[in-house]
Amino acid sequence: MFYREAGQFKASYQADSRIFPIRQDQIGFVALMAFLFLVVPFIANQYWLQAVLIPVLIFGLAALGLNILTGYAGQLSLGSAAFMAVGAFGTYNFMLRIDGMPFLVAILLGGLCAAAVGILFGLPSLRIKGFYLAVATLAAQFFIVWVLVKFGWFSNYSSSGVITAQRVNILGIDFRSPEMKYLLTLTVVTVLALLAKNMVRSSTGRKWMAVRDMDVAAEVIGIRLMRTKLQAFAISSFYCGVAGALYAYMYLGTVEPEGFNLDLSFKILFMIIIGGVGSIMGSFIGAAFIVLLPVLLNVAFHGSIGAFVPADLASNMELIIFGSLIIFFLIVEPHGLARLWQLAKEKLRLWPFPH
Amino acid sequence: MSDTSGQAALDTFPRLLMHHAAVRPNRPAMREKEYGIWQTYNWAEVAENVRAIACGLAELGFRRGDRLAIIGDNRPRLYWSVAACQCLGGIPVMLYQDAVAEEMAYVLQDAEIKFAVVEDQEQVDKMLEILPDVPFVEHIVYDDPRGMRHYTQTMLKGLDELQEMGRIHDRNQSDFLNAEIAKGASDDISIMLYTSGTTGKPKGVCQTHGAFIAAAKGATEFDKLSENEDILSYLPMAWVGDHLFSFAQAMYAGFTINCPESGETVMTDLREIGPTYYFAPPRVFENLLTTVMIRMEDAGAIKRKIFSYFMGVARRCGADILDGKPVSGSDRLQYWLGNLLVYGPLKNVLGMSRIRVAYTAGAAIGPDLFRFYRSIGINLKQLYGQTETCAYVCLQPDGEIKLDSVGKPAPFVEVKLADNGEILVKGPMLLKAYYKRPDATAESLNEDGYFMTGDAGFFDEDGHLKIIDRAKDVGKLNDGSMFAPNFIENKLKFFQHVKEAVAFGNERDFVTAFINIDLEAVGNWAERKGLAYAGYTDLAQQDAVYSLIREGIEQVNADLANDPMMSTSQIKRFLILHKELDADDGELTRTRKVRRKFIMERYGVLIDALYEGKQSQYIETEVKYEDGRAGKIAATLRIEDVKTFAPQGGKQAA
Amino acid sequence: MTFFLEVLIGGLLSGVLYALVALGFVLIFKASGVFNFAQGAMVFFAALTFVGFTEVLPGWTGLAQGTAGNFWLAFILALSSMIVLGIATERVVLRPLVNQPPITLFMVTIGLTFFIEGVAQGIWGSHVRGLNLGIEDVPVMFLLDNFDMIISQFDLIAAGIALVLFVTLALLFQYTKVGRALRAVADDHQAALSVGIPLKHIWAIVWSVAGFVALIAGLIWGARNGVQFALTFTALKALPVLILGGFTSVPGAIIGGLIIGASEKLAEVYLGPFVGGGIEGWFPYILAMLFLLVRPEGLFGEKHIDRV
Amino acid sequence: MARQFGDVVIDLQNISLRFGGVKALTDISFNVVEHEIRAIIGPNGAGKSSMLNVINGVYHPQEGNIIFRGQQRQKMEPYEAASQGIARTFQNIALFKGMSVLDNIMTGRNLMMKTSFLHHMLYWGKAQREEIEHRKKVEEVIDFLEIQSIRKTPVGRLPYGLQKRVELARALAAEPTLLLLDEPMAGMNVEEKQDMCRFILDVNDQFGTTIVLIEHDMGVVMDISDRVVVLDYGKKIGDGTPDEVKNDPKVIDAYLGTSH
Repeated sequence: MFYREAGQFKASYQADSRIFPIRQDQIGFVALMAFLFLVVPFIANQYWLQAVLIPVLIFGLAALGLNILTGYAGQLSLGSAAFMAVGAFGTYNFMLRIDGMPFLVAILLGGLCAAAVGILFGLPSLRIKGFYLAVATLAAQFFIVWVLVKFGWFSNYSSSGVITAQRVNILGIDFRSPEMKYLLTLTVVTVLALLAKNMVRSSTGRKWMAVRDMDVAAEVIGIRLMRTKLQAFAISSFYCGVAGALYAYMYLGTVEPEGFNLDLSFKILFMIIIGGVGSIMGSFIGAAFIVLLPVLLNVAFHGSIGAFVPADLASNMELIIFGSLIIFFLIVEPHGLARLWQLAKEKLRLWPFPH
Repeated sequence: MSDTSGQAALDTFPRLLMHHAAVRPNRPAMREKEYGIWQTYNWAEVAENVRAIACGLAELGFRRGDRLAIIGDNRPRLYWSVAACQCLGGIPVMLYQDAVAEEMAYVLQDAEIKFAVVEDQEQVDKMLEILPDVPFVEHIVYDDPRGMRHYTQTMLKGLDELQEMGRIHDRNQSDFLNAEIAKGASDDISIMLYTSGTTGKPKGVCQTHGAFIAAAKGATEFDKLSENEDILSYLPMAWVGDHLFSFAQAMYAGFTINCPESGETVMTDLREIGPTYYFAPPRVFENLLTTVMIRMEDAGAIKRKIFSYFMGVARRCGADILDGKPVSGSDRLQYWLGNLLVYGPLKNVLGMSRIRVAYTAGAAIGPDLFRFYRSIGINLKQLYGQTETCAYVCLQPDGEIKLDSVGKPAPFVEVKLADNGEILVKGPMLLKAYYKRPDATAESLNEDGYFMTGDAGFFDEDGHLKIIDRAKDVGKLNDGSMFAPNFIENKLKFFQHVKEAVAFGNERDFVTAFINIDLEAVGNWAERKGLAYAGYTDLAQQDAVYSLIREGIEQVNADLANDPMMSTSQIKRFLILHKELDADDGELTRTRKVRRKFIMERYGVLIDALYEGKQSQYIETEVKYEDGRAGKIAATLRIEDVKTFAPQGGKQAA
Repeated sequence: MTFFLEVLIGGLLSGVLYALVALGFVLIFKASGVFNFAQGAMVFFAALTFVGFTEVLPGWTGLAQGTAGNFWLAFILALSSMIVLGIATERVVLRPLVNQPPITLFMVTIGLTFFIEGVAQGIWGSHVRGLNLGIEDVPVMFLLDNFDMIISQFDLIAAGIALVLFVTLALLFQYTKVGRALRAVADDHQAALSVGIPLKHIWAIVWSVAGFVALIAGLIWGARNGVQFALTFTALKALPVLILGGFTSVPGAIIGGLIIGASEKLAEVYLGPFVGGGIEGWFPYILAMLFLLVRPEGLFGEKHIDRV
Repeated sequence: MARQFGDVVIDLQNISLRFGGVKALTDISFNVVEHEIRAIIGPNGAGKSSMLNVINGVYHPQEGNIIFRGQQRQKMEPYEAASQGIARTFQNIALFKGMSVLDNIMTGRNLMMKTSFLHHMLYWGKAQREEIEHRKKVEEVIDFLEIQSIRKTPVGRLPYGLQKRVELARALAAEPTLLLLDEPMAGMNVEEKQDMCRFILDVNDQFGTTIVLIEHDMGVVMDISDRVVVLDYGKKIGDGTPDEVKNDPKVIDAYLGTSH
């Protein structure tokens, strides 16, 4: 309805392969970014920043990581949380053990550690597919958490592996206040999301999707399955790793390996199912959904509805609703909220026509 | 750009081209959707390419005064060839790309063509097929080399190769082309367009640079066109309308023409480009509206309500708002809302958001259709003209739009009416001559130098010209009252289920008609009603369809009864034809005008049946299929009577 | 040596229980191609429902907790609940997803896991409960006296129950009409359909049987470790078993279970001390993964050829 | 029309292929020469697709030699075959369902794209230049196969005939020297078949591509192929020009015997 595309013709391939080919979308995106960077820090309170916006961004990044692997390259993983743990502990150790380590370099290195571990646990993908692979990734989930708990070196010998994030200081600016943490998180996440978008719209992304959609055909046109899958594992794990580092440094402050458990992996998987498998924007929509849903439920059940629902049921409502939503989305809209958004957009572009 | 002509007057197209290349070299002159994007050529590039083609043609032996046949879809390189030919003082002869071989042969022979630039293999094949009949043809240049690898004929040459030759030639003798351009004069013939000829063989209309430049200048100033306009060039290049809008006006005003990717993608391409200036015959607008309505029928109830509500608002005040007439505040608000919710998006989906001026011509446009476009804020206007007048006689001025007139005489044009009502025009845009037909030329121009359009019409009280019919078609019923078949047929055609109609009545007691139903519209209607049918012939003879058409004709009759001059022309009997009238069968011209005489001969038995009071008539007709095969369609056609109305004497015609 | 045997036998016995859970997976996978991650949640649901009924029944019927009447009534009610759950799952969740890629079906069962957990705890509460089947978890005196081996009587009996269950199911599948139909379906869905086997009917039966197996597993595991949320994780124990044994093979599940059970315990005892213990969480997975690299189709799985 | 054939491109010598105990191909030998259109025909289950799979490395025959461009070929994976200029289409369309037509065809050029994912991450600059350069080539293929109007359509939404054409486009985008077509006209109507025939001949003619094709429609095979191999139950029962094969009693037998 608000799209006025007539006259937006493309006279070059650059223009034709833009991230947002429609001018209205470009404007919308720039406006959103301006709002997130310039307005939000001034209007959002502590609670919103720390309990909603920062975790949404961080989980969104982790979900993006998983989406690269699952949504684009078609390899299901149930070990995303473990790769987050590698990123967090990796960053912690680089900060701890190397004097004057810049934080941004440390999270980069932490991410690279996660990528390396990702490649290792991605190796079975060469031989096995589908849920066999999913089960194999559980090995990573359990093994990595166990290693981090059992080997005190990783947590600088703290009890039960808890680490406390060091102070973050970049170019003399202290990132202690929620606003600053939010801005740093937002910057890192925006940059990484952009890089991911670039990858998926070029040859790298096409190879992933080719492997996802039909691996035999992919191989026949010259795509090397092993390389492509491992690359997806590495990049996906890198994203999860960075998300893990941000999770520790920008969100919680102190984390233990057990915090990166299977439940968290599932949560991230749910984000992409609800948000949209194979959609970068969907990762963030899904993260927002999963972060906000308990908040909303909390409000609802401590408010009016709470009086009519037994306490046991209320406290388990989150599980039931999550479960139902997953089932609902997989049956009704396997491509999640992102697809719904896309459909709505299509409708708006065609308005007033139905098709 | 080496413009050696200096300050010389911009009185030929080559000089205009070189002028644009010098003053706005980087402005886009042409775009073509090719390889997925709009390949853009600026004026400097266009000039360079035109030079190359011109020099290449010269190298082939093309000389001043030679004719160059140009056959193909709207492709930049064909437009360039037109310009290149003009540079050399040659005469481009435009041919319809869908012409069958023998039609082509006639024109090629008539114009004594030695050189031809054609689009692709298909056209080359056609040329080669008729080669024995056209001994003059020496060189055929093709634009698209696809599939041409194994053609060994030495007369064939790729346009790329020709341009390469031309570039070398231009480099070696850089003065040659400038000198040729300098030799050009305003009253040189700039183009030959063949009239489709409702009677007899087509005639080559020779127009001068001066004529088309005058027409372009007048139109440009009339509508304040600038170099920033975008136009979509998708109508046949051989049609005078395309030549005026896409070539002459673009060359004069310096705006951009845009060539669609292919016939199937015109609608998408239209939407992408979003032209600011648009020209189409009424049937294009009609098809668009039909699609709009059909698509809207699938919409949900709420959406349909919103749509019809705001379309109501638009009908009430849209045209007035466009014309700048006073409109109440509440209507204005509603229209604004409607624009947000319906008209804006609708125009956008149709690709018409950016249109400043749109014209239609070539046939009468239905008032509902016309009003629809104007009411949603598209400045659609009508113009009137012929090939012989560069399609430039009357234009509707902004703000003075009348549904049933074609506007006021355009700048530089003088219009007067002959005693028999025939429209006579004079001005710089008149043809120089019919090619090799001094007889015809003399016949069409009267002793005062007026061109006799052959159309009958009159001026209303505001000085707007109204067209009734072809002057020669206007006849008399046996009771002596006027019979204007076109007028009746147009009224029938405004009815969405009727595609074509042919009315008879000259020297008869009453009026009868042949009807062609619109297969798409009626088919849709039948589907909604749950009627099964097998193709056109079957659908056309169904009871329900007959009564549908009869209702329409009754409406027309009621309408005619209101007009004192026409009340005797009410249709008494009609039949629905068993086949669609088709240009391939010679029943229509290429511009889809009815060839009355031919039809009267071909379907004489049906006409007799109409007047003899028969209830049905058997007929067998030969047809030509798209692939060139011939076949026969036979059917027994039903003939039905229609209710007529008593004349309403009270209302006086203007 | 005795110690080794003791560990080995202990491992094998718990392996039988892993196999029991894995059996639930295999049944459903064979019949409908669904890798039912919710099998663990079904175990939890079954145990919790059973315990829940034993708690509320005395109030309704007057049969005291611990009496045989209460036990069997609760058992029947729990079994009925499992059947309802199974059929409902098949109807509501899986039928709309027929012909979807297996990975989607897998993910939907993860959602189902959460749903079942939520419902179970929502109805019966989240606190840990004991479950007494009347079998003491004490060493078998005979073995302790004569071989100096500590083998739990409970484990032994549980393994016995499991074995009886295996044998019963095997016999049922071999000799009943439904069993034959089931095997036909497992071989080729299309072919089964074309000879008139009512696929949906079969699926309902299989989900019910899987519910029954889950109930037995839930009772045994629940009696051993308490009825609590952690019962869900029995699924995680069963997964490596499946990878090892193959998703489609009942004997595979049993042998895989035994191998995993034994090797896990042995590794914990002999390898654990060197790396700080707690390795049974991941050891089966690593073992299964390494195995996969050698034989991607599992011990008893069928080799799959990609047709192009 | 004088067409020039060149050297032997691929020479298959005594190829035998088994799956477990099942013999798919038994002792089959034939060669393909440069620029020709070579058809493989035979009843269902004759081993035609297996033959293509052997040529581009999807299957590895247990016995026999493959001489590719004069060199004895070692066990080769499909991607290696692709890098040596072998492209193919599949009997059951094997397009990437989640991508647009354009992206599908772009994947056909993956071997020629040299930038790494690091370039792609940054996109602007080298990666974009490369992307555009290959887009141009792909657009030529799109133009060649006349599928401009569906460029941005997700392949899943296309009718069958167009999907086949897109698959051919993807194979052509790789600029193959040897093109394997597995029943390119299966399931098409007459008009689509004619189009496809024209495209196959055009490819062969314009780019000189050597084509090996499996096809059921005998009329088509006899019309467009230069030489034909006939397989039956995994064995070669005929080889020669269409006319020779048509009159070969063994071939006639096999075809009559299998009610074709």
